[in-house]
Amino acid sequence: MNSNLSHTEEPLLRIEHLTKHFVSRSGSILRKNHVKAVEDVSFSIYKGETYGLVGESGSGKSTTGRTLLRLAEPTSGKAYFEDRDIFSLPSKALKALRKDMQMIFQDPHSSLDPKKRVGYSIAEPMMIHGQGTKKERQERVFELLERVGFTAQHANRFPYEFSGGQRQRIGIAKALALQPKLIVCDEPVSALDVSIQSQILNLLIELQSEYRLSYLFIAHDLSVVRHIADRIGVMYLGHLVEQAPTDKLFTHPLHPYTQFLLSAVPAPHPKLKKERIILQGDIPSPLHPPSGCVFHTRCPYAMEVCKQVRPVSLEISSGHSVQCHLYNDQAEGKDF
Amino acid sequence: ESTGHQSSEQETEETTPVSGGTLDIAYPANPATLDPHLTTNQATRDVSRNIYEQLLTLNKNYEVVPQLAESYEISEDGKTYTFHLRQGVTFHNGKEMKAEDVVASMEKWLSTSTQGQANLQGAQFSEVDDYTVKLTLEKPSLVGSYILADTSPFPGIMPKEVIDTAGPEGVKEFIGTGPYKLEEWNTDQYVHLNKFLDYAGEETESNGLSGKKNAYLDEIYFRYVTDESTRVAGIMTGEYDVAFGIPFDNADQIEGTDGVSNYFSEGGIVTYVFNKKAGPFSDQKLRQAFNTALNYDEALTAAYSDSRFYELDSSLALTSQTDWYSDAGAEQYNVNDIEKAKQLVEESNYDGEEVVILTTRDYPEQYNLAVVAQEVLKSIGVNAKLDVYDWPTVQERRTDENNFDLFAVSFATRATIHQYPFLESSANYPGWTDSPEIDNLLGEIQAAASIEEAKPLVEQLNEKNWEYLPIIKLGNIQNLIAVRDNVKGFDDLVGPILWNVSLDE
Amino acid sequence: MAKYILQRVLSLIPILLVVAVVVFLLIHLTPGDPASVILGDEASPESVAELRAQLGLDLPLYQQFISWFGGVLTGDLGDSIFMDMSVTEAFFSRVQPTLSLAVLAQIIAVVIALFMGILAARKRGTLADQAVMGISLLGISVPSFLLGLFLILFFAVELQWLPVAGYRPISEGLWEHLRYLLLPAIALGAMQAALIARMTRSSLIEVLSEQYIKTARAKGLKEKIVVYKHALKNAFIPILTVIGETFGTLITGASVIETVFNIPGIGQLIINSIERRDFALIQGSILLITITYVLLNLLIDLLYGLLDPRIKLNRR
Amino acid sequence: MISDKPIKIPAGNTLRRYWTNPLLATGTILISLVTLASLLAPWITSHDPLAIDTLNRLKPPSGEHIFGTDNFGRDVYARVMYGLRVSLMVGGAVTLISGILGLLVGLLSAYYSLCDHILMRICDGLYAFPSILLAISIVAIMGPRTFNVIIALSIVYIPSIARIVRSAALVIKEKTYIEGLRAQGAGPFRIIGLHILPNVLSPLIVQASFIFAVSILTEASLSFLGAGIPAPSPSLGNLLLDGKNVIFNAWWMTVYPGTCIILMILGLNLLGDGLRDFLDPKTKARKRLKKNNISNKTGRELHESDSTFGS
Amino acid sequence: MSQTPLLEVRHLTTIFPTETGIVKAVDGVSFHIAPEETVGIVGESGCGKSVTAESIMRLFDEKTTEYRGQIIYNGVDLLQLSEEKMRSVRGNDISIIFQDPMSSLNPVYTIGDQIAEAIMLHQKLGKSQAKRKAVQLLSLTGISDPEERLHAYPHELSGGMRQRVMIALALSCEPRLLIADEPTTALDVTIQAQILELMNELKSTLRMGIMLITHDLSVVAQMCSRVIVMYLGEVIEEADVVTLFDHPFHPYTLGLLKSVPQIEGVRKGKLYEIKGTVPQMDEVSNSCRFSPRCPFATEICRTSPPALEEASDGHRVRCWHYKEIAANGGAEHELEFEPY
Ligand SMILES: Nc1ncnc2c1ncn2[C@@H]1O[C@H](COP(=O)(O)OP(=O)(O)OP(=O)(O)O)[C@@H](O)[C@H]1O
Ligand SMILES: Nc1ncnc2c1ncn2[C@@H]1O[C@H](COP(=O)(O)OP(=O)(O)OP(=O)(O)O)[C@@H](O)[C@H]1O
Ligand SMILES: [Mg+2]
Ligand SMILES: [Mg+2]
Repeated sequence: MNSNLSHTEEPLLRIEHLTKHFVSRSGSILRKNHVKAVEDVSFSIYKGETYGLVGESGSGKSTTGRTLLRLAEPTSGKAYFEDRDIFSLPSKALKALRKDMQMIFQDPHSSLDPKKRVGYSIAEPMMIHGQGTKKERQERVFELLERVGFTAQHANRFPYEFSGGQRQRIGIAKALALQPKLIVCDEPVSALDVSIQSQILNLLIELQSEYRLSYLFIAHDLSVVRHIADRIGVMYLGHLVEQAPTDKLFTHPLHPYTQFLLSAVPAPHPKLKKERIILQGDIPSPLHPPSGCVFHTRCPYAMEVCKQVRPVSLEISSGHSVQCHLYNDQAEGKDF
Repeated sequence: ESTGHQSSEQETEETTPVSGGTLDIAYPANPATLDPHLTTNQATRDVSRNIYEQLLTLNKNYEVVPQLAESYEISEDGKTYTFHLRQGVTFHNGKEMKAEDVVASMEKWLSTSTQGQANLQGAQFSEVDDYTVKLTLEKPSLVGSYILADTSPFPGIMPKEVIDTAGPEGVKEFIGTGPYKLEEWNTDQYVHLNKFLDYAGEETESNGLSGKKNAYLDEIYFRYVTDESTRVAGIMTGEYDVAFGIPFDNADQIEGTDGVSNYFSEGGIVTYVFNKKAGPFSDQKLRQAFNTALNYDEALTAAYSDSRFYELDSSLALTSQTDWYSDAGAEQYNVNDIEKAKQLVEESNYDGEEVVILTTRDYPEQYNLAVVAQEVLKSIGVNAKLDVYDWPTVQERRTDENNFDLFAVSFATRATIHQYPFLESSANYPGWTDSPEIDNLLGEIQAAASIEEAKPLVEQLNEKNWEYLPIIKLGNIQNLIAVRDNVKGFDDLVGPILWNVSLDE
Repeated sequence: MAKYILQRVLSLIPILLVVAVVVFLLIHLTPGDPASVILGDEASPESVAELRAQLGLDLPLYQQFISWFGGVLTGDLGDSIFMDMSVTEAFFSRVQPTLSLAVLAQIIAVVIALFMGILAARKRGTLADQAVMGISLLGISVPSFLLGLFLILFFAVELQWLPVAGYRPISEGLWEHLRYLLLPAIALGAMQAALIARMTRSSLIEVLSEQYIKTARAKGLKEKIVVYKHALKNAFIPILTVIGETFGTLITGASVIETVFNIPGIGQLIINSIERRDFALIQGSILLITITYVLLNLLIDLLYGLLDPRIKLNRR
Repeated sequence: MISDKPIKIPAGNTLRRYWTNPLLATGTILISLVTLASLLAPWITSHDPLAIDTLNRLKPPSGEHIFGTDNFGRDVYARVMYGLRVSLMVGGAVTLISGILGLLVGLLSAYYSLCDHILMRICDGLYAFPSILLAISIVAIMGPRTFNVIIALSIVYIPSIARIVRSAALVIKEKTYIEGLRAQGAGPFRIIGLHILPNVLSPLIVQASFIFAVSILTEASLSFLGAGIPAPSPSLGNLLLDGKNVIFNAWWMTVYPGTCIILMILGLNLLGDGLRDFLDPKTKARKRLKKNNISNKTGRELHESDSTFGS
Repeated sequence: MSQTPLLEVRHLTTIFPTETGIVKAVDGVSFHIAPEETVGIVGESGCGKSVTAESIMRLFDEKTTEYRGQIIYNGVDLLQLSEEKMRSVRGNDISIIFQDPMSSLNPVYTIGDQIAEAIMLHQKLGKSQAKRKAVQLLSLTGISDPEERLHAYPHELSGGMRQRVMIALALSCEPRLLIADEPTTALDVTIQAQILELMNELKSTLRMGIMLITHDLSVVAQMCSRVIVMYLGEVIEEADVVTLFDHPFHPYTLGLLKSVPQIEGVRKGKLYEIKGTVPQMDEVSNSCRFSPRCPFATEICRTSPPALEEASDGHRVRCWHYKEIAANGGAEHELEFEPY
């Protein structure tokens, strides 16, 4: 982490113009409503890198992750893992791909089958993919359990015998079982106590350096993302409004929304009573997103153009891009 | 012995009946139709006999007497009957009854009545004048007049125009000449009868179904109450004045309740019917084995609770039907000898097939007898099972000889032996009696010139019946009717007679 | 809303088709036919066959089905063989007693059950709670025909407070009407009452542990207001579901109760029609019952919407 | 907020938890007694439940016939014991058949939306269909065999099981671990069979115990309407019906089978209620709290709740 | 303490009986809140924060719950009040806001009804007056077109709006003390900022004391003047906010502060971990409750429970070793801040 990766190599995962609309049947069978959960999102993740995705609830972070794993079918867009086109893989190849991409979920309580011993849950991915003999799988389960800080005996316990943080560690072991290259972490620590959260974060970081894993790390807690991510994408109402290396984003946030977001985080020390700018209003409904720039309804700098024209992504400096009309000139000049 | 007797002492102090009032009757089954020509159903008979009258009817000794006919003559050769109609008889719709109505009614009855077709071969009714009707037959019949006086399906006389509009399910309007007219029929709930004010009946003394009909009551309600316990509870609390179909086990209960008494009516004969066409009982020996093993008392007690409600008697006719009574063949009756029965099984062709006893819980007596039969058969090493269905299913299933071997059923009293459907092969009654001897005997009786001449034949018929065993006649039975004490003059002959009933206020 | 209702009503069509086929086959494959019922026990097979032919019952089944269902599609359910009226008329002539019975039974059940359920929920774990739950268990354990008979024996025969059986339409006076319906309604409602009481209790217990109940208490409201105003309305949805479901089993229940108490309602009509194989009437009644059932459920779903503003009427 | 501490539940605890649940214990004992009595009937009584002795009909309870005799002079005690057996058999078989088929229908419709549309429409139709007609017809078409009564009742109860299973499965289906399995490439068989199925078993079992009780009652009602277990087999329904006709003069024919049916159904209902408490994770949480003094989440989780009782 | 406290909690113990034994969810907690003061209560999940809050309002079922100690408000012990008197305190003198704004509002009544209900109850106003007041309250909390919102059902509002409604409801009778039980946990950062801002404003306009329960130390840092740290039902440290952040004495507080990733300053490679998980109560009944996880634990910690000691003026701590930790550990605990 925090290593200055030079992205000379090909990205592990490349997402181009990903769009996902849900059909919502509220109202009647006759008229379908589209929930525009993800709109034209593009980013890449490199090997050994952590890409953080932040944004308010409902901004489409989880949907992005789920679509990548083909848990939801994309509306349009492309995604390449290594050089495999994720969205057009036939089911057999898809199954093979799934060995390389795993997921860790937010809620440790519902992410393990309560009726199955944790050893079974950890071994199940291997069973699905027909890996190893029973004996080998057992060995691997023990190995994994030890790697996340348990002993082999824990394999015979049921999930309810574990606390939330412990379950989250089991979830990690399960995700590691197939030796994936990329793990989508959907808010893996949001449900945990502060003192447990640090245990999990440390574990994730250790594992990354050990196995050269890549993470797509979804979270709404900015300090956590700042801690773990190399690059960060900020989402607002389905749009990736800003994308930058972590330090750059925190020191020079460009998009007004990012600025507000950072300002909203309370300072961690009483002496740092910072002058906060409070963002007014709520995030609009993704059923009827605003025209033009989706943020213009809450943006104090909104101009006439923002209401009509959707801003395009502008690369302001290397690796730092933003979707905002305020920077139209600067992008042209590229002098930021 | 009289046909009915009321067990209370009310008959001793006879007072003049009061006119007026409403009689509420709890009756177990709703009639499928009120057209008396169509059906042998008792529910139909019991209601429609108040609405319709016949040319001929029965007195309490089961003798044929004229009713709507003033008189009638039978020609020497027995092939022509001439009926002189009573004049001034009006239908409930106000129209006077004329010969055309009678002819139309009788023709319609003939076309549906199994009895009529079987016993009045080639019968032809014709109008002589407005008040005279002639019936011609191909062959003379000793039982002809009895058939015409049949109680169900009975040839009630109705207006011609009503008959002209009748469909396959019978007439649509129920108009007769009887003492009560139909006010309203609310299917499954009640039949409401009203006094027919223009009733022109006979003036002779009431006797059985004949004679004077007083119609004291203003209204009669037949209320259809299917649940026995509810009928019993209802008569006990006075909700009803008369309740039919009282379970025999409740007789003492009724007797012990103030204000209600039991009334026993002639219930006809009760029988086991064998399937003689197919299956184990097509073997006469096995039928005899069952009959020999049977303990009649036990069977009848199971069905009718105690000896008050049945009478052991081997004859096909009731003791009161002197013309037809005969105890010939009684040595086969109630033998109750298991050993001999087992021997008979040995002699028969029976080799362990399962005997199917078809029955229904809709009629508890039938069911109880079926249960007894099963036990009896078991005791002589015959393997038997019960097939219990609802009544319509039983009715349909028993038309197929492969569906059953035995069922128990009772038959309402008939004026002649011929009217029982189980004797003649041509009747095709389930069980399919196929005995040329019995058919011959029935034919000879019909052809006999007089009752006296027929007497020995009747004896032979009874004898033959007990040998061939188309059925087993278990005995004569009583129906149990509960009557409130304020109901006076209740009588019964093959069904209730209500036109002389009055209510004390 | 209107669209939603339309949608639900349209969903009737497949249900009705399923029911129509099933009921038709069931009835027609069942032995027994109206001809032999009309002609009586001793009728000859020939005359039965003749009447069958005249009634059109000897046609191949599919022909009978087509002619019947064709009629159904045009709204004509056919004519009853035994009742000398159309099926629709026959059905509606019997609706009133069953409706009265069902409504009264349901009212009795709901009133008793709510009372008991609330009591049990509020006094959870106490003797009162256990007593209520015990009684409601008993309520589920006694066959209704037996309960009906006991009620007759005690209230009608022994005490003579109420009539044994029968029915008086409302036109003969409300009191008379109710007098005759009271016992059967109790017998019919007992099971429902037990089920609803249990549901009330558990649902209320669940709701009483909700956060907004704490909020209500934190406002300083009286416990009574908390329970009756804030909790009950929320607890009512699962109760309503049970009420709706018990309506579904009502016809079987009514068949038994109407037989015991001799009430000329739909239950009795169906039983009697089965007994005499009044084909068109059975088929028609069942279709009408199905429609009623679906509409009732629709009504209940609409009620959900009234009770709980969160429920948008587009589930399913 | 999730407390972060391991929770240990000793293995033997489950059994103790079972027997310390008063509902469950009482229900189990009642049902065991009833079952035992019915199984041991041939040894407990020397009377044949079918042997008729019409000369001794309707005799009140005595030393010879401790429950008296019925209208055929049959021993009521023997009949009640055998009746229990028949009723238990019918209830058990109906529960089993409708349980398995209902489970299948419920799972399929929860997982495949096409199945859902078709199967649930059929279930709706069945639900609105008077069970009595179904039973009478099936018995009339296929013959009055105990088996056919079982079939008829099973069909009647499939929809109610299917609904319960379906709604439980829909909840499970949304759980993250199911999504996780899909993410790992698990097929529908694995997901439905190995993961959804075990998790819908508790509501299924609870509903099944209710169906068990109700089917015994319905059989009794069917007997009353003439479509139940074919007599003379002594089902409790048949016995009650026999008794009903002579209720004025032979109370013992109603009271004994009546008491038995009530006890049995009481037992089954207690068992059902008890199982619900026992299987409900929320009550598990409560018990856990007792063990550990401190527990998860807020107080609201601690409240016992019984889930739907639907019928 | 210059002012007389608004509320003083003395040795509050809340006991829940369960079938196998009693649960002391809150065990001998003492603290006080002055008027216009915001006191923060922090601690891990399940440590008894909510139970403390609800005990002050006496919201538990009193047939089964036992309270010990005293809660002095306005000179009277709330625990001694009759139920009826207590009802007039609830919502009137002391109000509470819960964590989850969705489940805290009754879903079947409009928010207008729910606010007006409390006003009508305590201020004896008529319905229309109460509604008018409700409108005022809603606009006070920054809700736009409040007249219209009055007729909205809770589910029609967003989380932030609902929490504003909850605040309006809590403020309806101008309470002297507002208990806020994790009021922003369920909300997004931008909304959280709005709500915290609002509470701060209202505190000064309405001059009330606030008891703010949270597990988020940053929130405490921004909002509170004094902090109480709880662990397993006990208060383990109490200090004014700056002291607590700069010189925490208790190892748990220390660990907590160190294990949070920082939003500012240098990103460190590895976070501090408090080892292990919260133990069960019976495991620590005769010891310091933090000892199983404490890096400083010695024999004494495992054999006898420490008392809450006054380490310096207004700084209380429950630890056998706080002096040593203050001497070296405290110094080690330095956070580098780069002003933003
Ligand atoms: N299966 C679905 N059907 C319809 N709409 C959906 C579905 N899943 C998500 N959405 C909608 O898509 C939008 C984005 O949801 P998503 O879960 O991706 O947000 P998120 O950023 O992960 O939020 P959170 O922080 O709350 O997890 C939301 O408005 C959500 O309501
Ligand atoms: N009604 C109750 N009966 C029994 N135990 C209870 C009850 N309410 C709470 N508890 C227990 O008391 C302890 C303290 O709970 P409390 O809700 O106060 O924790 P908290 O600090 O508010 O946690 P969180 O941050 O999760 O809200 C917990 O172990 C809880 O299980
Ligand atoms: Mg998400
Ligand atoms: Mg809390």
